[in-house]
Amino acid sequence: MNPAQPYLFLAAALFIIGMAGALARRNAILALVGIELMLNAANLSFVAFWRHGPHPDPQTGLMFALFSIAIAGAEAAVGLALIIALFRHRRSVSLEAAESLKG
Amino acid sequence: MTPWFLLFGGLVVVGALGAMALRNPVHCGLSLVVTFVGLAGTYLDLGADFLGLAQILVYVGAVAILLVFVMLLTRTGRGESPEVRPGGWWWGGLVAALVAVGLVGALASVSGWKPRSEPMTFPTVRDLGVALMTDFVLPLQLVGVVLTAAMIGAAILALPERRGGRVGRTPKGEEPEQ
Amino acid sequence: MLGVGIIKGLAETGRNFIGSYFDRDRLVTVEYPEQRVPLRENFRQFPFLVHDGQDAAIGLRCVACQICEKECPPQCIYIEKSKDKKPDHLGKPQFFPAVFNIDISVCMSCQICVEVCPFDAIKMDQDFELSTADRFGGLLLGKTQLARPNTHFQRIHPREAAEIDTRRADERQKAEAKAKADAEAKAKAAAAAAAGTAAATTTAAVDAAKPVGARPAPTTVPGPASARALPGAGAGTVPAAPSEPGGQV
Amino acid sequence: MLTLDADGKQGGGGGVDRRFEVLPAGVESNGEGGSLLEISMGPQHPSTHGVFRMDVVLDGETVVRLKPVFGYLHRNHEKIAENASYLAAMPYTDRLDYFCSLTNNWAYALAVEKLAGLQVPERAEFLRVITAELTRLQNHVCLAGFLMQDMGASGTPLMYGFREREKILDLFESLTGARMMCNYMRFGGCRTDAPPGWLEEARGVVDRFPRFLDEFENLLSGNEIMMARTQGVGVLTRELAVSASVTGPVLRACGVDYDLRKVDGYGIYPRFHFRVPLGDHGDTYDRYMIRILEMRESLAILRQALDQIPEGPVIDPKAKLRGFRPKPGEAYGRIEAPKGELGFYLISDGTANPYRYRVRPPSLINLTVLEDLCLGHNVADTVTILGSIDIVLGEVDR
Amino acid sequence: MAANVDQIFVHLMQMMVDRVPDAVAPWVRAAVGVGAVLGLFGLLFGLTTVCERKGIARMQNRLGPNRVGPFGFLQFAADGIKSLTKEDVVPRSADRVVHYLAPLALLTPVVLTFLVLPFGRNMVLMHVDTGLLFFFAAGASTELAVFMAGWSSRNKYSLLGAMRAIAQMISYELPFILSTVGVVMIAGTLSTVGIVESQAARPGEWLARWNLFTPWGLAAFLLFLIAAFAEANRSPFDLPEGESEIVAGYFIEYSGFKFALFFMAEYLGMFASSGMAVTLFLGGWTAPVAALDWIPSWLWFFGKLLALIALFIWVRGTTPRLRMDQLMDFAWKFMLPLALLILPVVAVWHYLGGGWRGWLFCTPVLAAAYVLLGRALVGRRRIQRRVYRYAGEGVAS
Repeated sequence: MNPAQPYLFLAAALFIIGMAGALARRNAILALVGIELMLNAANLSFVAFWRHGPHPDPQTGLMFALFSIAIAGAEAAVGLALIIALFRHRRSVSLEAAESLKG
Repeated sequence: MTPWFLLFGGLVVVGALGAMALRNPVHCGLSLVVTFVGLAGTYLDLGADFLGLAQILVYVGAVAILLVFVMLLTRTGRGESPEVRPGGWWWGGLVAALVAVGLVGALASVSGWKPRSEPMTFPTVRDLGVALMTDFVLPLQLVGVVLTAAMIGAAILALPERRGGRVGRTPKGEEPEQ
Repeated sequence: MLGVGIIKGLAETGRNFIGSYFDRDRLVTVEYPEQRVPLRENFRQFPFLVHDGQDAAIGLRCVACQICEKECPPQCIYIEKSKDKKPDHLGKPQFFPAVFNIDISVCMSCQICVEVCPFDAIKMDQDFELSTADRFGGLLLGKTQLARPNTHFQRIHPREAAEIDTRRADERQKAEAKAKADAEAKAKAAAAAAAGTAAATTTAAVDAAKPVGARPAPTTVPGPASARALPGAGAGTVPAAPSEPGGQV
Repeated sequence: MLTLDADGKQGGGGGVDRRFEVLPAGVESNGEGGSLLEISMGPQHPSTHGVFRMDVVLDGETVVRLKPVFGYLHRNHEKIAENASYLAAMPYTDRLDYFCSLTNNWAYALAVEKLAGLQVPERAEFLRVITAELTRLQNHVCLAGFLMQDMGASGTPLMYGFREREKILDLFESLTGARMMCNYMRFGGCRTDAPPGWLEEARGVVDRFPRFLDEFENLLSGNEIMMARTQGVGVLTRELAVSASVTGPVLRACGVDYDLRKVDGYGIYPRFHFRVPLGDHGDTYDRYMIRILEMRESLAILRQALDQIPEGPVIDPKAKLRGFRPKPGEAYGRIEAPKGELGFYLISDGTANPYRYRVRPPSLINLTVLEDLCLGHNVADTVTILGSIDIVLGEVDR
Repeated sequence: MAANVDQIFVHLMQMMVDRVPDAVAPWVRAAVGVGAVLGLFGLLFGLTTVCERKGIARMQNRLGPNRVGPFGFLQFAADGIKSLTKEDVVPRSADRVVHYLAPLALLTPVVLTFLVLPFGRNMVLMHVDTGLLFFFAAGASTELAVFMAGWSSRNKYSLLGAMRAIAQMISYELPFILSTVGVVMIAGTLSTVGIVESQAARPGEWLARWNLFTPWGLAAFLLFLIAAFAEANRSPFDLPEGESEIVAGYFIEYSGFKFALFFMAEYLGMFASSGMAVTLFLGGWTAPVAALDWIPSWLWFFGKLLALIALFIWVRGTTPRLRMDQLMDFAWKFMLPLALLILPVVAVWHYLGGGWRGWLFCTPVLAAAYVLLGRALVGRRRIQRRVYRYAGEGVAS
């Protein structure tokens, strides 16, 4: 049972919950929440490996997590903007309403 | 397996379950914030304090508010559309179970974990700064570009067409027919 | 330049902040129950009935002419005339109000009743701390609650009271002088009559049967004959106002 | 209750270009799916001056419809005055515009004197001018204070204004007996003469007032936030002002040169030299500044009046107090009250009661343009615009 | 002697910690420290409410509360008891859980920000090298609590107030954070203790090296302060509680003690940001002139803190309120560009060595930016005092 495993199990649990939610939810925003959870799960595993991982070079894991937080912020902004645009055209946010390509 | 990990890990799991299972979307958003705080605590526990605080600043400070604002703007939470796809949980649960089996199996069977050669040196903020400016200067600039592009894109998408630019309008500039 | 106006404003409030500790002109507020701002002499609150002497029943100046009742804009004065009369400060018998109510809750202390009263009977008080628990009975002031001695009037409106007192004292002096003149004329007539009795005892008899003068001359001596024993009013021959301490001309 | 319906008044607006067309009543959405927000401000609203309600319909933050609703303070003033004697109506005029009781008295006394042809002695005319200008000072000081209060200046300018107003009210109290309900003027002059030392005290107040005005302007007129919130807000065009018969500082802020003290020259105003400030933009900032400049002019008048006041009787000896029966006829006396042209129209049929007693309320008439000023602005501005028009509900509802 | 007066609280803490077994020592040290800070700032909150009411009263030439206690200084106790005993009304349609959590969610981050403030020489509760980032992370989560309060009371006005408050706090957070980046660049560290030490007077020099004494420091200090006003919803920016417009802000539906909690959170937020302003720009616990070093360090910190609080009160008594759109324009069109401009100016200041050459370059650039941005903000409708004409005369007097 190496030192990083509990954190990896936590990341796995988080990932699974996020994915289950993203798949099950009809509301676009909550799907986005699920995706956020999955992203954070990945982040957690990076930091776990950076802390307990064998590799001597100190920063790569940390740096990657840092950049992924920034990118996740941008992704959330664009995703929500898409949802607003979708709402304006379809008057609802459920994912079923978004299947037609017209308009 | 420090006691802090148990506390923050618990927060994360409870928050994530809440974010996915609660009925009222705004409650989901708030329990998402609990997850973020739990994660930040885990990062601090792992010694990456700059990352933990950045996580709070970015996620709790901005993304969560954005999420909740959009929920209000799009009038969710009034319970018109059923929140869960019919039979959704069954589908989601099945796929999640498969992935879970794969992940846990991989994690449990890992072996041959070489302990660290030299003791762990926690980088100070200055070291992170130096690393950012020397080894990671290219990713830094790219993230800058991506963030600007995302900001402009989000603004154009979100602005209502009436005051917006040419986006989404017929060539003569009238309202697109619904 | 942006912000210069705000800085000037800050300087202004700063000056006022410091000034309020020294400059009496700036800090106008006083801590009311402990310190009180001296009332201005003309300040008027609710009316009150003035009476000379100590006993309101006798000294009340009001003659129930009901002018103020008619002229009062919100009609908040109610007067009932008395049946009998009492002599006023000139000794002339006048009616007096049996009932004189002012509904303080209606009265807006507009002071028109004081202007139109020909007898200086009603004046404006300066008492404004009048909170009562009872809205109906408590604010309907009767004659006894309204009556206040002239000294009170002199204390709250010194200048106005002084004018009125001099005027009344002159009237009383004129009345006294006239009364003395009547008395002497009557005495001379009586002496002449006595001198003439020898000549015409019969005509004198006829004179004596007619009552002396239309009005009973003011008894210079507090004889029991007058309608009601008036210890205070009009008894003294001295022209000074009867028996009030101070308050003279 | 008198409600000026938006449609009823729409025609009267004349050819005035409005940035936002007034939505006909009943339209519920602004065409883009965003529903209109209907809020009712008042009658117990912290910023409406007294019991006054505004039904404001908002599209987002901007006002698209505003219906003033008033009448909460209607006391049947005119019918009461028609059933009472001429003198009994005088104390009620104090309650019309309860900030400026002396100018109300003067307007009523002027009307009755025109009706009955009474002469007013010199000293009484001077006392009337002095008290009227003092009233104008304390009214404008109150207005500036309330306007800043509406903009959120947490009461500082209001308290400075009240501090100066206290001194003026003390003058009224020692002259007339009451601070606000003076009931001082009679037909043919004034009720009492100035007590000894009153004129010196008045001179003292007048001499110290400019220092306060400079402080007030220092604090506010240059303040960027205040300028940003009032310049260009609630612009009243000359045509609309004239056609809606707006009078007083609100009219002069649009640049129309109409001041009754110069136009009618009633009382002894022609003897004094004073100027009439005019604004060019007709927005809230101009209305505020016009009143500040008018205060300085009033001070000039007061200084001249206090210098030239003669001795003599204060009331026309022939004037009868009771049983006053003017000969049948009609008269309209009007003066430049702090809020505008305050007029009294009396018809006498020879009896002790006026046959018809009508008040021209400047506040009510200035209020009719409120909706035109507020269109296109947001809620915060409607409050400021209402404050700048300076209405007092006692006069609006009578 | 001066040294141990300066370190008196450190010795006190040490005495208490020594008496406790080592295993528990860090917990006791933390508990005593947090207890002391909370007690102190709780008392300061009470006294500030009284000083604010008395200060503004005096500015308006009136007396202010003077009935409860000597000169009215027990007024806050009376207010506290009143708010405790008042009935706590929760609207029926409110979302009970979130409604209950909102004041707590607002108060905890604000109290967390006090952990990193250096109250005196080695008197800081949490000495960590990302102190400033911790301050901003805790500060950033207050918006969420404001939203929870506004949304959970299910009331149209409270939601409107909450939206306004959040929009304002977010748009002023950027200048709030960016104005401190200059200081971090010069001090070279994110830890607040490091920043304060970088501003102390060097052994040889007589004048301290406060950031305020530099042109960019002054500009950044003003930006930081104005943004702090906006973050705490105070004075010109107290729009959410714009009582003269739509009724009070997001805490309409709160009464009793929860309302007092909101009130306290606003004041503690004010203390925290003025404490951080003291740390970043006014040299924390350092004396301005080396000669005055004998005065204990914590006295310097609290003196400057009280001075800034007095400024908060002073501005509240003077300025009227900004309108919503003007408030936003001011943040995005004036504060943000100026904050972004300060960064290169600081870089050049650093490489010019910071002497008179630095002044020569930085001041004109900053002054020009200030004037140009001011004119751009005002835009074409010139906002300035007007000259008035009088009837009958063409020219104005």
